[in-house]
Amino acid sequence: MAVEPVTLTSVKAAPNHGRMLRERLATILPQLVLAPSLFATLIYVFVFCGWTIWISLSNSSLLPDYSISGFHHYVELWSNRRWTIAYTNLFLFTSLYVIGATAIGLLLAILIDQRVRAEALWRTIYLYPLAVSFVVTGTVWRWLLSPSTGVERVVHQLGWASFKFDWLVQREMAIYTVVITGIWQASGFVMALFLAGLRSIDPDLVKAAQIDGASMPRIYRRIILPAIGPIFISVLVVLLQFAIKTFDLVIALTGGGPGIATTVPAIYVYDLMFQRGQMAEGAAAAIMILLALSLVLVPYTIWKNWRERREAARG
Amino acid sequence: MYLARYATAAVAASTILGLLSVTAVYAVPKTNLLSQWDNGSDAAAIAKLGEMFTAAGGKWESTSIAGHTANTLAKLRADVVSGNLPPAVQLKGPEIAEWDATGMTLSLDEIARKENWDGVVAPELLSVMKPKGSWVAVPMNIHRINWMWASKIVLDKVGIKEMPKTWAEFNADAEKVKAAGIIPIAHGSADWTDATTFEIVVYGMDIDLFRKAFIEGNTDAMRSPQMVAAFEQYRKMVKWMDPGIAGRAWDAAANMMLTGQAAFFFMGDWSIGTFNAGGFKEGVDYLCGQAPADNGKPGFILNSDSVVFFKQKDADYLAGSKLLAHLIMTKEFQTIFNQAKGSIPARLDVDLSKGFNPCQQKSQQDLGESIKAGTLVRSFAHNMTILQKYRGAAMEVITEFVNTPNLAANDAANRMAEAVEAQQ
Amino acid sequence: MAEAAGYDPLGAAGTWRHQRAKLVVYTLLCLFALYYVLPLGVVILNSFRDLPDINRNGLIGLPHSFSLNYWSLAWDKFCVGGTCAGIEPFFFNSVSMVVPATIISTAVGAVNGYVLAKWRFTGSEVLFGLMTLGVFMPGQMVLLPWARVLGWLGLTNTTSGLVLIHCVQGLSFTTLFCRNYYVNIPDDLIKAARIDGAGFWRIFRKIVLPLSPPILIVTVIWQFTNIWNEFLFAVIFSSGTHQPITAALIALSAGGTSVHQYNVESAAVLIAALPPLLVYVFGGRYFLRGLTQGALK
Amino acid sequence: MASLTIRNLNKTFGSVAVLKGIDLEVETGEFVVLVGPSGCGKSTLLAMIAGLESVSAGEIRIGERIVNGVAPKDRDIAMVFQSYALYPTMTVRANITFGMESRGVPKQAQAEALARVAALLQIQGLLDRKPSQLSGGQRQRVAMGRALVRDPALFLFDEPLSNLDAKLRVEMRTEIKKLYQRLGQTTIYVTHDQVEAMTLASRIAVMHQGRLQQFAEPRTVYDRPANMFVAGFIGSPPMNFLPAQISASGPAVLVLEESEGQGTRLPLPDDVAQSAGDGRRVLLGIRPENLTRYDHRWADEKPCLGTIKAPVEIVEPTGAETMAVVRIGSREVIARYEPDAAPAIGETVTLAVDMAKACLFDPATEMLI
Repeated sequence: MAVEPVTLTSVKAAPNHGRMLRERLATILPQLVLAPSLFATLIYVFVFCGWTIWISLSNSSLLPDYSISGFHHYVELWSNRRWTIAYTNLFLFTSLYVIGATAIGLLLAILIDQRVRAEALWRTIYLYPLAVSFVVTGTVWRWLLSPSTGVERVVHQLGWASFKFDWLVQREMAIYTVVITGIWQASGFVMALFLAGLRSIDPDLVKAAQIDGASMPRIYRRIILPAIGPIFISVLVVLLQFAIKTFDLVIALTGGGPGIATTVPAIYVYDLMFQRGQMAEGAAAAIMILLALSLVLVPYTIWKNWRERREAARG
Repeated sequence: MYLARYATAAVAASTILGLLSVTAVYAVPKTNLLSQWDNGSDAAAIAKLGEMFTAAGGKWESTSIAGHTANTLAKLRADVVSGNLPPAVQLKGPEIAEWDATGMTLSLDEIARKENWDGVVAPELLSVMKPKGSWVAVPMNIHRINWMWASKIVLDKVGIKEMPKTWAEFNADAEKVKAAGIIPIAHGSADWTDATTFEIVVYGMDIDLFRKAFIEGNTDAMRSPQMVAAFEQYRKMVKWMDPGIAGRAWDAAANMMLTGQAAFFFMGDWSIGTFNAGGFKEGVDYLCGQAPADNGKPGFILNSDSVVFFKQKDADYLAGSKLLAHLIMTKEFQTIFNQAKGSIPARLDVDLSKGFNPCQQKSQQDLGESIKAGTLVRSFAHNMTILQKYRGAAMEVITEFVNTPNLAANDAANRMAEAVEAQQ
Repeated sequence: MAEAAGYDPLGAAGTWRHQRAKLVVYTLLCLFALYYVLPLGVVILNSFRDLPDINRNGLIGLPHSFSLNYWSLAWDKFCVGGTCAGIEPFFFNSVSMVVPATIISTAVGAVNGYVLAKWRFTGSEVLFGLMTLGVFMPGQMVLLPWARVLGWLGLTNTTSGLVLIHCVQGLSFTTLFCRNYYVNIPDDLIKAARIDGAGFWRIFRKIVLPLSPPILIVTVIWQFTNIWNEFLFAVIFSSGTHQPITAALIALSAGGTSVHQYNVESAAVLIAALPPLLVYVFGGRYFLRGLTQGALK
Repeated sequence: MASLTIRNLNKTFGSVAVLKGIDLEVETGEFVVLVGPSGCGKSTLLAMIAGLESVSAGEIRIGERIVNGVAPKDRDIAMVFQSYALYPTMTVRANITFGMESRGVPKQAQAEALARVAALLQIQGLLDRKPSQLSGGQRQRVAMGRALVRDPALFLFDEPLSNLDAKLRVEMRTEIKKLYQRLGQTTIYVTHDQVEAMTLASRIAVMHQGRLQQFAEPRTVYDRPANMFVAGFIGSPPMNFLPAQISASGPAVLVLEESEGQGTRLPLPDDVAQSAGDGRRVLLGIRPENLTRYDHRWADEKPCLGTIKAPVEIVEPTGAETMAVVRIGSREVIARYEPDAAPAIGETVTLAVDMAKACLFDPATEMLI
């Protein structure tokens, strides 16, 4: 009887040590697994941003140069006409693009939601632009929109000689061709998001409204659209970040022209940093893009937090 | 037994050592040429260089980056920042001096002395290729910018016997063409094409203005009355273009001239490659002539493509750089490359009588005369003169002028001066 | 049938109104389809027309000539990007970059999403928020920092370098997608498995992964098409014979100082766009399903 | 099989205290039901026993072993979830054997255990189906099977019947009772349904606001609830409460404060009156079944019977019995009638109050006197 406890402890002690370590490891395993991605992403986001801020304050021209020289590149940036055009374009393009893509995407989603035949075909047609590079589609759209090769020429050949569709070459109108093409590319994706939302609505809700005698447009306006409210927010955020990052579309479609009428900030950054050897000013412009982004992101984050807290409060 | 074994081992060892030392002495020349010649005939010309390199026993690789020159320069910067200097890069004009100033470029003086480059290369190029007196770049060709191409069909139809020599003559001829219901000038608008045509105008109207404004970057010259006059002439010309210029590729514009939809076309000699590829013939389908010049002298706006070599740690790449520099300067390559591209060799001692287009032969001849007349200049639009940031700012104003009908010549001149000053 | 469970918004209306409404719906669908299909149609037609036809009749028009030849020329003979081997080598370069990058970023994103949704710890929500910030980084800005990092890692101008970049840049998206999907898996399943003696990895493999196909398909489609079509990094961080397809695509679409062979170029463009197109055509259904089940919330 | 000992257990989420000083001793082979309204902390307590929630303070022992820091899989427990938590991508067979597979039990032993459980729960025919192909009751059986297939120290049930319809719930309740009687395993069972608690438990632990209110046999909890909360929570319809005052002058009586006229007087057992004290204000707690139609014959059988007159406001027949809501003062009180003797609405009835079964509570502390 007296011997037994001794053997028990001695037998147990050895594996206990290894076991404790293993259990410790098991409890922090999730954090360990997350750590490498976290490390990589944080470097990607914060170190790279920090680097750009540093460069924007330096005297870098041809190559990075790390001696700080102050904020004068920001001053120069804002005194540059092309930059103000680019920034104005950004806001004009972004608002039209977001509104247009949302409206068309929603309309398509509602149309497809009417139990149409060959639904998969329609969906594929509307979704495919997202799959093809802008390098390609931008070029093709240039052919289509240019008056000498595109729609205008075809209509002329058909005999309507006074037909005009030359937005691409009109300084004031060219930005709208960028909008048209941008909407063409993104609205299918928006449609998919909305369709996903429409499909997740409780059919009883619509039946109840129909029994209440509401017309279909009214049901959409008062019941269905409010029910997919959160999807609108997702769509907005996705579209906004697309819009602000717009680069290859403009390069392929207008090259920033006619003149400099359709320059956007991303092109400006690229030109200054890489073509013209004005790295610091280019970096300053990149920081301004980030600022524009945060105009979107900060309110979104606040809203999201507020919503999550509200939901948590409701239990 | 022991001895024999030992002997065999010794022989084997010495053989291996011998092999090693052989490879060490005779490095396999390697290179990787970074360029923007990525497509069609350009790519074919570079592929030819690759064949020559391989035939000379080297290992050839090339990286071609399209579109925006910015892509090539971005790639160069990325490589430099990552610490991997590319062995050979297509760079031109002031960029050569800029990158030379970083101290990363490889001096080619030894091979230049051996092959007497100073004696054979066009003198105007020397200061570009030797920014600090030492050869760091190898010129591949000389492009002529101030060409005016004309549609034979249209000129015959309208009754223009001779290519116009001055801007006044040109304006008169253009009016005739317009009266006949044909587009006087074929054009595709982009910043570089708009600037190309404009520099031709400025050069043809006032060569001193060209030197002051576009070579020295003097902003007083940019807002001078002469510049305003040049913008006014340009405005006339823009009105003679069709409304579809924006977004049109330059080769599509060339096609308008070749097929008789338009009369004149201002573009550098690389158009010859396009003409040849389409099977169009000089004297039958199109005519070439020096763009109008009011001083009546032969003139030449020069552009040159060149390759800059960067310092390398790997002996194989050093050997490759020397081999490549040598090959580019051979008459053989200069001939093949320029026949494909429409330009003329950077060496003045190449015979163009065989295999070259008549316009190219004329180009070589005009180059000589222009040097004699003291009218040879480097191209501003093609980045052979002022720094990219000044050039870019000025080009923005020019392309904006073309695309903004109500932008007055006076305002454009002032705006250009201000844009350049803002970058100083 | 799935449809039976849904509602029929038009069903309640009278027959005549019903017919008229259907007509309106299909007319609108067709009009929009035209807007969407037009660019693709133009390129497809051009890839079969000969050059004189295109030059004479314009870039937009029905073919007056027909040949399949340009497709084969584009595949392995056309001169592009400094070689005359067509776009075939570029195509396979892209495949060798896109496939590992897609698989790795999806796999890591799935594990991250699993941790962030099912093994929450103090501060994990904040970390998740920070990770999603990566979605918004403009490419032009991070170009040189990436060059520096690749230089340090010795991955300059290698396919591995591009794979690394696309993985890190894609992580934010994949983590976001997977986390939002996994949040909807009941916690009880995880608890039950823990009581059943399964650990972190076993739960992931046996419980979570078998539930994941919808979201993994969304993630794979998203990553595949984005990486395949990405051109800035593809062009800047590759070299020589390692250049991916987008490098060739730009060469085709950009003006340059050489002659356009629109037919061969159209064929090349179509070949280049084929993989992501196929992914969308065949994965579209699952894409929608994955979205419905909570990829974006 | 093992016992479960919980000492001074606390749980806080941030600044919110969810469990406050829980003490519980469950003996080997006992069936303990944790019952309470939602949010009372019973599920948290169960999760802590399972190891799915960490312990903020206090200790949990399974058998002799303190398991505070032990991972769920090493606690030797089995659990049935409210949602069943069947692995949706696995067959029933795989669901049941998953735990054994995770622990590396040999295939042969797995098959034997599976066969035993399948026979026990009569789910042999379902083994190759997926959970989505099962009915609610079948899912419930599989969930039980997954727990029963092992021989754990402790069974944990987290509201296992709440997702079933009423009829099935009663059936499964009986099944669980049978199983327990057959296996005799130590079981902790969480529910908010007091009927389940009464029918299944060998002891009931009533919880409210993070505290243990009473831990005793079902009969005790029902007859002698420790406080007004327990009294109101256990039993349906709930116990009635009427304010009253003890009068010990003469035979002990309880004077209702809010009855018609000058206070109804109800007889009180002397010992109760003495222990409570003369003149003390109390709350009288009386269950509906002890408040019913007055019958003269009872006067002899029930020594401590009082009567109250009250008007009937609502009559609710339930089949086996009829509930009458009568008004006493400002309060609505529920009385129980035989269906054939049910009163009519508006009628003033005389109710018999069985004071032997009455409970008295302190109005301030709400504790049983």
